[in-house]
Amino acid sequence: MKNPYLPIPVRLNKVTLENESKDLKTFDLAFVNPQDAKAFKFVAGQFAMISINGIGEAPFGIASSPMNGAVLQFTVKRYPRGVLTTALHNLSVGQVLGLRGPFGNGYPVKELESKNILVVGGGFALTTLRSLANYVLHKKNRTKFGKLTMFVAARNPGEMLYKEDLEEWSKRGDIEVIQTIDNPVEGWKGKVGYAAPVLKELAPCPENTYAVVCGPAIMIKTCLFVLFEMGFPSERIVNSLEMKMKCGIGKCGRCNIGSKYVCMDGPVFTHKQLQELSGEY
Amino acid sequence: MKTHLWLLFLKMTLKILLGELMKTIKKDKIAKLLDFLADKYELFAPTSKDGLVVSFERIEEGKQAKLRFYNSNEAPKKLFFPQSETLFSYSKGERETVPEPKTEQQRIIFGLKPCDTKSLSLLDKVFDTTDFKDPYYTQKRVNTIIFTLACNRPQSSCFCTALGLGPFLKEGADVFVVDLDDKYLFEPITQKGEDLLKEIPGLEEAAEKDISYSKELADGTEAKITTKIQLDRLKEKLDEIFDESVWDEIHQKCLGCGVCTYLCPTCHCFDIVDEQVNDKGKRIRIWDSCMYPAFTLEASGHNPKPTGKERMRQRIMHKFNYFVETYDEIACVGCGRCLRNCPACMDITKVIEQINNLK
Amino acid sequence: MDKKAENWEPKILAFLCSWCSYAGADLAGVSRLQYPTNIRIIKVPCSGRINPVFIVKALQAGWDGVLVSGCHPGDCHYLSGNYYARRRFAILKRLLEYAGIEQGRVHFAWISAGEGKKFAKTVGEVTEVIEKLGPATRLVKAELGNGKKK
Amino acid sequence: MMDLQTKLREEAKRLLEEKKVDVIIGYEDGSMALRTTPCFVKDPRDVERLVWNALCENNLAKYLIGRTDKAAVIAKGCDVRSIVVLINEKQLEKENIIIIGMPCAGIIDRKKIYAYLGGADVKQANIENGIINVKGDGFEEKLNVHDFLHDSCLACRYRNPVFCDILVGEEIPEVEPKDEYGKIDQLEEKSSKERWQYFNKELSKCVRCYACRQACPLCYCKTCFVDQSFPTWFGKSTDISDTFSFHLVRALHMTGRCVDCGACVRACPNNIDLRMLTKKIEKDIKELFDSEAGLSIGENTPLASFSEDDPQDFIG
Repeated sequence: MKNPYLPIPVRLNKVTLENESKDLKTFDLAFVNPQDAKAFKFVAGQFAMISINGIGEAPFGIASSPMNGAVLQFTVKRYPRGVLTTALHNLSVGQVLGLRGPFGNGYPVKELESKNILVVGGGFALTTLRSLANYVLHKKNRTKFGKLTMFVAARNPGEMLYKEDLEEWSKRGDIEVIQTIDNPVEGWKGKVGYAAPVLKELAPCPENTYAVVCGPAIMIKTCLFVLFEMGFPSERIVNSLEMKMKCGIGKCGRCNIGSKYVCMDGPVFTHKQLQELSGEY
Repeated sequence: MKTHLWLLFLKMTLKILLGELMKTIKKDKIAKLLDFLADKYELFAPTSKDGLVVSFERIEEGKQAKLRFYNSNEAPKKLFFPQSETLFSYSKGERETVPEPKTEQQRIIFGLKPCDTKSLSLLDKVFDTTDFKDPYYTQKRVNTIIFTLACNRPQSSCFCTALGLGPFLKEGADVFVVDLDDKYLFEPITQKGEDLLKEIPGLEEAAEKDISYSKELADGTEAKITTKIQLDRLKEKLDEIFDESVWDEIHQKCLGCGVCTYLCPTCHCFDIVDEQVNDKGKRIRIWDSCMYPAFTLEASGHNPKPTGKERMRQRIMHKFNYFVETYDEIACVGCGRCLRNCPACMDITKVIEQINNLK
Repeated sequence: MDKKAENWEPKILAFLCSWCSYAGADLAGVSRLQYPTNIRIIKVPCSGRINPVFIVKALQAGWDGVLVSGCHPGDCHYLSGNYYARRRFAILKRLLEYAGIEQGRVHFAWISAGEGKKFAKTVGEVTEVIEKLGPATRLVKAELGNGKKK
Repeated sequence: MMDLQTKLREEAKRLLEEKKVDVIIGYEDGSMALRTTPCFVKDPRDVERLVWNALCENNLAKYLIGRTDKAAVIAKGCDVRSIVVLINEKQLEKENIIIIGMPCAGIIDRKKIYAYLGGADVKQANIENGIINVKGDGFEEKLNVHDFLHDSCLACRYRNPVFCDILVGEEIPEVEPKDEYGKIDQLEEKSSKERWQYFNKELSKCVRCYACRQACPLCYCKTCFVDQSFPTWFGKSTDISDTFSFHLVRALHMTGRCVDCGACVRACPNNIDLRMLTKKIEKDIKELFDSEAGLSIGENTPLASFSEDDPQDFIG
């Protein structure tokens, strides 16, 4: 019987500081055992439980592309009261961590095929969105999907995640990247303004398009208004949620919203599904 | 509910089929029977240190068992889902030592009440799933034979019948035992139970009158449980009133302790924590309670269930709505432990009544 | 006592106030006074900083003894920190002993910055008492795997 | 007591009708025999729900903490003392509450009745003139209430509220408790090892449900030390050392504040006698610092005050 509580060992290969506030780091994890790497198949939008012995375990969305199985990336925000996030940020390269997963449903990539995708991401919620974008952009997949638009908002350029990716994407012809920051900064080439008004100005066309929205609560709320105004139906707006979890496999009982467990039925929900659930998240 | 009818049918068929397999033993010989079982199996039975508080514990000798009892204070779920359980241990350094949960010796639990027996089939739905089987729980389930003791001493706080269950419910039992005043009646329910009964020496064939007396007792006991709960539209009602202010009233007197959830035979929420002493550590799972603020508190400080209101609602909804939605059964067996032990005398049946009475 | 007893050396945790007792320990050092090496020091701003939970935690973590030391009454850098601490310790000491922690596991002393000798002497005495008591077992969180299970 | 109950209802009705308060926090009959349950009466027509008898065991001061409305609370002598501590610790504004004080001759410990009856299920209970009539399947007994009081009530010196806005009925004579610290004195006589074993046995019954803490009106910390995760002071499992440490530190946090209302003991589902810890500290506080908690508004808490000549013979 496979024991779902046992973590598999992964080695910390690289740590990248992502932002100027220094509370966001991306961790590159490589499987210690090659057979684990082979067995670990995931869909963009899924998450895994990362643990450090003696400290504990917590769920994080996978930020790397499913097409690149050798390395898993996680971008983690350190919270002053977060025991594990703090410990993670203090790790040095070479240390071995535990990993369980992948868990959750992931983005509905099959459903997204042949559709246009509008990705709306804010702050550090870009993690699984980046996984999705890189999945779609992969040469084996790109033709399956329609137009891909990345709309990324951050407080200031220093808080913009995955700068390398954004730059690379900008150079490509098969993805449109729009970046916005809250206030003007010298040398900034992107848009200026909060996410919602800039999105409105952009006026994305809802036809044959899915909107995938992740970000701070207030940003999601305001952007949803805009999307509704544009005519996006709620079943074609996709959100990914975060919740405190312990088991990740629908048993420990704490990540439920109504009768749905975020760890099993989520973390990805359409806005329509969310409207039918209680607001307890 | 469909499953209930189906089970009823199954029960009836079994009864007819197994009628002649029923056995009895005189009361003065029961200790000997337990001795026999304790010899071959890890035997658990109701015991009491002070003569009042009953608890299911491992016994070595039959005379330690206290078979005339209301019910144990703590639910026997702890025998399958202990309050603290090691998931794996490790030593410092890179590689973990991760022992698989060990296969234990075959166990017998003797004297489980029908409500608690039923609770195990509810816990099975959570832990014994096809996608992620919980090895720690299921291992213990597979290794355990259950002798359910019909309940002919319901308490005033019991309400199993209100949930469509009953003091003589056989669901989940391997052997069903009835106290017939001067003897015990044994009815095998599963093949495991039947095989085991064949092993036990000193059992006599049950007489027709034993079986009819047992039925008489069943009817008499059921009639003693008078609490009623309106279940017809409860799930829908709970959906409708999720945002109503009634929850402000319901949770008012709740103190926010974990008595109800820790003593509940169906509550199964847990936490996973690491504990380390020097260079040796283990990851353990421990009971947790939705009544605690930290249950859903996130590292960022955000808490989706920030006050007692949301937490109380979660507990009621989980039992009478969410669980029904997911598994088509109510996650309550009417054992009454939460009523009896709540420091504020919160009565879950009254809460349901209050909800049902809402317009 | 268990098999460890042969080579056992007591481990003693000392909480020293930074203004007096820590300076006292320093003086003992620079004066090259001899005292047992069983002691590990945590410097705290004031004896008033010591939360009883620190001491309970130290015992639970397996320290064989705890020494708490601060400025003499009247000498507190913060004027009254040690007076408050004194009341707290009076209750704590009585409660611990009442609850079955052996007398002599937890010690208190006033040691000033000039009392290097007293520091060395106190450490010597404390170590001796705890050596006589043997390794701590009560309240100690058992080695994993030996812990009591419910 | 019936008489007091009628008076109580009248007072409650008046307070609500005159809109002096938004809510009356009191007791009503519980759904089981031998139980009352806290109730919150907002409508003057509902005051008939309120009861007052020797089963009113909860310390309702707990429900005052964090309220934003104006509340009147029904409080026994011990409950009032805990309210006084809460006021002194700035957890309550005296102006926002009305204390309806009840002289109290003691509360029934239902577990003592269960024990007396050999664990029988009590289906009905009535109290009249100090006699409780209990009925169940095949038995009926008349018991003297005084023989079944809580241990904390037997040790009570403040049967009348030390302070209240409304006193219901007349003060009753105070009684000098017999052998107030009897069990503690006995335990102190024993050897260190025996004491250790006693507490080990007692505390190993703990399931960490925190009912003791939640029922205690003076456990109001936003985050209890045992729930802190950064650092984690003590483990959360039922390891006896963790459980023991939790109870030790909780008792220490009660130093000079505990009013011995017994709420913790009543809340415990496993009958752990937590007063063996808190009462011991209360005894030491009285002996060392001549202090008792919750007797007057503005009083000093012993651990938040000091005297230059406090005893220090234990310090080297």
